Amino acid sequence: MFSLEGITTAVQDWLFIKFNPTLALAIECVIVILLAITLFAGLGLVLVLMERKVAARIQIRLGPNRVGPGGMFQTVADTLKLIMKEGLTPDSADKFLFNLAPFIVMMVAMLLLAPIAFAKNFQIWDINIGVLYISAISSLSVIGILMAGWASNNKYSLLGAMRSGAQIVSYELSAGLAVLTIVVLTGSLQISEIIAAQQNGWWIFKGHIPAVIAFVIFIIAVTAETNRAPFDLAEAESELTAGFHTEYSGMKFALFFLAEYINIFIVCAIGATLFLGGWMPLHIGSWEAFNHIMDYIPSSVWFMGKTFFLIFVIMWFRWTFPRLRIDQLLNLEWKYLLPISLLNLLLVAVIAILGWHF
Amino acid sequence: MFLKEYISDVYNGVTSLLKGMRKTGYYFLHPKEIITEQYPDNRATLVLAERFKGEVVMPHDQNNEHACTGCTACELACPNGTIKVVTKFDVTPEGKKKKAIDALVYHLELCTMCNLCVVACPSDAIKMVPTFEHSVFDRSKLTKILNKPASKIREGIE
Amino acid sequence: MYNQTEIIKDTTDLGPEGELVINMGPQHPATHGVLHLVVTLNGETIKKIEPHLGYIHRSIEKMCESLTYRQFIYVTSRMDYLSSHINNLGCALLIEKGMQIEVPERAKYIRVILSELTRIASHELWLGAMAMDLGAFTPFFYTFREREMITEIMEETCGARLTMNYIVPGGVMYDIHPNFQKKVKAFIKQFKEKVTEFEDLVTNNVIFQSRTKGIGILSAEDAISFGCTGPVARASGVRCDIRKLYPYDVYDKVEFDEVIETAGDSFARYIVRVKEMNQSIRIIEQLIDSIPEGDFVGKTKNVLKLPKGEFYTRVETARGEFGVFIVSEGGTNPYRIKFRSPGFSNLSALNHMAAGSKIGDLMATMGTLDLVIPDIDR
Amino acid sequence: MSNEEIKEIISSTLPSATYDETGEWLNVIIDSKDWEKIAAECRNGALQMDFLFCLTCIDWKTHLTMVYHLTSTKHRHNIVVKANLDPAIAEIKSVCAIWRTAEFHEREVFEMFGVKFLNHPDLRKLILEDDFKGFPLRKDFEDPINMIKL
Repeated sequence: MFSLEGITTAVQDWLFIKFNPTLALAIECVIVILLAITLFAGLGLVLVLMERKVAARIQIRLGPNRVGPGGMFQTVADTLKLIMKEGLTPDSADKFLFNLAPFIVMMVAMLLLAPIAFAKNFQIWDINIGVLYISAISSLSVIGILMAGWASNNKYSLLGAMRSGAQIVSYELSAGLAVLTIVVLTGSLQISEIIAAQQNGWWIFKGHIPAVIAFVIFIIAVTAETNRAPFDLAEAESELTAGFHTEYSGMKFALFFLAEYINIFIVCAIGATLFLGGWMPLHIGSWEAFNHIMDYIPSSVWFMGKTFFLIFVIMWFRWTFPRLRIDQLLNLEWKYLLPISLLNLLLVAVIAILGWHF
Repeated sequence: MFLKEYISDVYNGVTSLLKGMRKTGYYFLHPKEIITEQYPDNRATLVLAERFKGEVVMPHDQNNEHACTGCTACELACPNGTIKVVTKFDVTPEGKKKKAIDALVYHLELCTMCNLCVVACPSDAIKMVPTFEHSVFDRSKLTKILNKPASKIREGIE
Repeated sequence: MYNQTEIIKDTTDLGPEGELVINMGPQHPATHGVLHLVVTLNGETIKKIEPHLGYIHRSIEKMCESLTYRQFIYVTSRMDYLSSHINNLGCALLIEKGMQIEVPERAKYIRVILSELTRIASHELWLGAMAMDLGAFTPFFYTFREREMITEIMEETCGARLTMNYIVPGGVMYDIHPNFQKKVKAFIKQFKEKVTEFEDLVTNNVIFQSRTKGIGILSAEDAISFGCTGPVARASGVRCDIRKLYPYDVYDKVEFDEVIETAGDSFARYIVRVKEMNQSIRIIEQLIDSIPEGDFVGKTKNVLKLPKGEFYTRVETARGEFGVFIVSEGGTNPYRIKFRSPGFSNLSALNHMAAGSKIGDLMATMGTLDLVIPDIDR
Repeated sequence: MSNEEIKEIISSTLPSATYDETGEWLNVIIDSKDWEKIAAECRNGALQMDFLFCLTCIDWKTHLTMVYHLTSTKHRHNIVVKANLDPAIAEIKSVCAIWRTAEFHEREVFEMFGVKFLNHPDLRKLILEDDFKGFPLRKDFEDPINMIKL
C-alpha cells in the first residue's frame, strides 16, 4: 500500500547512514524547502484553475478551455505572462516597503505550512504548541497587507489596507475561539495528538452540536481572515478598484495572488485537521468491515479530499454572496460570532469535563 | 424578547444564505444549463437573423450589373455622411449622355446601421447583409467601394 | 473661474480637517462608464460627492440641429443605449404630434411591445450590474441569460440587438418577424420560471437586504425637487409614470399597475424595478395575441417639415421621464432641440442621498440610481 | 386648473406678464427681472408647480430665451415660462433654492449658452473642460478644430 510515511523514513535512514547527523539534517532541510516551494507552485496553479472552473460552472459558462485539454494549462500560461511582465513601482511609493510587502505575505503563508500533517506521520514539524503556532503566525499576514497599502501611496490602497487591518484583527478572535473548542475537547495543542484523538470519529460528529457551531464559525472566520468574498473588503473591486494591491503588477502581484490561495489552502487544511480528522479515514463506530475498506484509502488522499472540499465550500460562498459593508462586517464579528463562540466554548468545556462526547 | 429576536435574526439570515447557496449549487451540479457559445468554433453552425444589419452592400447579378442610378438619395438620407456617391456620365449607344455612378463610397467606420439609406433607395440597389466580422488592422480598409469594378447599371432601371 | 490646476490641487491634497479626497472614475469598476465623482471622505464616511461630467459628451443637441427629422431619431439611440427604442419612440411621437401623422394600430402595438421588452432588458442588465456592484457576481450571468432572449427577439425583428433603429415617424421600419409572437411567448414562460431565482439569490439574501435597506434615502419632496423620475421617484412614493399620466400609443388600452414604494431607500428602488419587470410582462401578455392586422407604417410625406412652433413630448424610459423639446422654424431641421434625460436629474440627487454614508453604501445608492453615462452627458 | 385660472393667478402677482396659448401648454412670457418673484409664486402659491422638468435656453440670434417647463405633481397642470435675455449681458436669477434640480440644469445652460445665473451656489462648468472658450449651443459658435471632414 502506498504511504508517504515509508518514503520519508527510508530517505531519512539513508541520509543518516551516508552522512554525519549535522549534514544529514542540512540536506533534509534543503529537501523540505524544495518540496514546500514545489507544493506552493503546484497549489497556486491548481487552486486558481479550480476557482475559475467552479466560478464558471456556477455562472453557467465554461471557464478556461483553450490552453491544454479542458484549459488545464491556463494558469501555467498566466504565470508565464506574469513573470514576463514589468514590475512597476510607483514613483512616490516607499520603495523598500513596497517591494518587501509581497514577500512578507508569502513568508507567512510558508511558515504556516510547518505544523500541517499532510498524511500519516508526514509532517514538517510536529511542534507541541501546533495550534497556538498557527494562530500566532497567521495574524502576521496583516502586517504585509498594511505595509503594501501604506507603501503604495495610493488612497484606494490605504483604505483597503486599513479595512483589512480591522477585519483580520477582529476575526482572529472568533477563529481562535473556534479552534479552542477542539483544544478543550482534545486536551492538547499538538496537531498529531488532535488527529489521534479523532481515531474513533471526527470531532464534528463526536462533539455534538457545539462542535458543528464551532466548525461553522471557524469557516466564516477564516473566510474573513483570508480576505475572501463575501468579506473581501480589502480588495472590494467595485469600491476600491483592487484595494491594497492596486499598484502592484507583474510578479509582485502574482505573489499576493498566490499567497491568497495558499492561505486558503492552509486554513482549510487546519479546518480539516481540527474538525474533520485530518488524514484520519472515516470510521463509523463498530462497522469493522466498513472501517477496514476506509483504511485502504491512503491517508494523504483523505487529507487532500477533506481540504479541497472545504476550499470548494469557500469558493461556493464567494460566487453566491454579495459583499458586506465594513461596519456590518465588524457587527457580524462582535455582535454575533464572538458571543456565540464564547457561549459555545463554555458549553464545550462542560461537555469535556463531564465527558459527554463520544 | 431581545434574545428571541437575536436568535430569529441568526436563523433567518442563515436560511436566506443557504437558499442562495442551493441555487448556485444547483447550477454547479447541472452543466446542462451552461449557455456559452464557443464563437469562433461554431462559425459553421452560427445562424444570424436575416434582418441583422451588419453592413451595406450593393448586390450584383451574374452579368456584373447593379441597380444603382446614382440618384444620391442614400447620401442625403444618411445622418452621418457615411455614403458618398461619385457620379460620371456614360455615353449610351444612341449617343446620349447618361448619369451613372463612378463609385459608391461607403465608410463602414461611420455607419450606425440605421437602415435609412436602404429605405430611401428608389431602385433597391443597396441592402443590409448580416455579416459582422468587420475587424481590420487598418482603418482605411473600412472605407469600401460598393460597386464592383467595371460594373454597369442593369437595363431598364431609371 | 475654476481652472485645471485648481482641480488637481483640490483632489490630491488632504483637506484641512484630514479629509481624504478620492477620484472615483472616470475609470472605475462601479461607475459603469466614464462618470467621474470627486468624493470627499472622512475615514470611510462620505462628506461630499461632486460629479464631473462630460467625458462622453458629444453635443447631440447641436448635432441634431443639422439633421433632418427622419435622421435625428437615430442619434438618440446613442444617448440611453439601454432604452434606445423608447428614446426613438419619444422623438417619433413628437414628429407625429407636430405633423398630425396617423399611426396605424398595428405599429402602435408593436412599438409598445418592443418598448416593454426594452424595459425588461434594461432592468435585467441593471439587476445584474447592481448585484455586481455589491460584490455578487453570479446574478449577472443569470440576468444576461434572459436578456439574451430579448436581444435575440430584437435581432430577428429589428435587425440589431441594442440600438435597434426600428422606429420611423408614422410607424415602424418593417413588419415584425413571423417568429416574433412565438419567441416572445417563449421568453415570457422562461422569465416567469427564472424570476424566482433572483428572490433566492438577491432579494431575500440577508447581506443584500442589510446593504440596501435604509441606504440612500430620498424623500418624496426631495425626489420632486431634484426632478427625479422613473423608478427612483416611484420608490419614494411619487406618482410619475408617464405611461399612466399621459398615455401614449396603446398604453391607455392595457391594464397595468404603477409600482409605488414609499420607503425611498435603495431596497425600495430595487423592488420597484423588479416589480416593474413583472408589470411589463403583464402588458406584453395583453398585447401579444391581439396585434391587429394592417399597415405597419402610416402615410407620410417624403420630406418631413414640422410646423413653426414649440413641441414637447415625454415618454417613460427604463430610467424615467425622457422629454424631447423641439423649437421649429418650419424647415426640415429643428431650430433648437433639447433632450431632457432622466439620468441627468437623477444624478443631481446623488450628493444628497449618499452624503453621510459609507463608501460601500455609495455603490448601493449609485447602483440603484441606474445611471447610464451617455444619457447624462448627451 | 384651466389656463384661465392660471393666468388669473399669475396676473395677480405680475400684471406685466403676457401669454401665448398657441402651443400645447400655456406660455407665460415675463421679464427676466421678475423671474424670481414669479418662480416663488408658482412653487409656493396656489399653483403648486413643484416639478421643474425641463430648463433650457434658445438662441434666437438676436436674443436668448430662457424656457422653464413647470408642472404640478398635485394638480397636473403644465406651464411654460419664458424670459428673454440680452446675449451680451445674459443674466437671470437662479432658482436653485426653489427647485434643486435647477442646479445642474443651470450649470449646463451656463456653459452652453453663457447665461449667468445670479445667486447660484456653485456656478462653474459641468460638462465642458474648464478652459473651453465659447458657448457651443449658441448659433454663432464655430469650432474649426474639431469639425469632422470627410
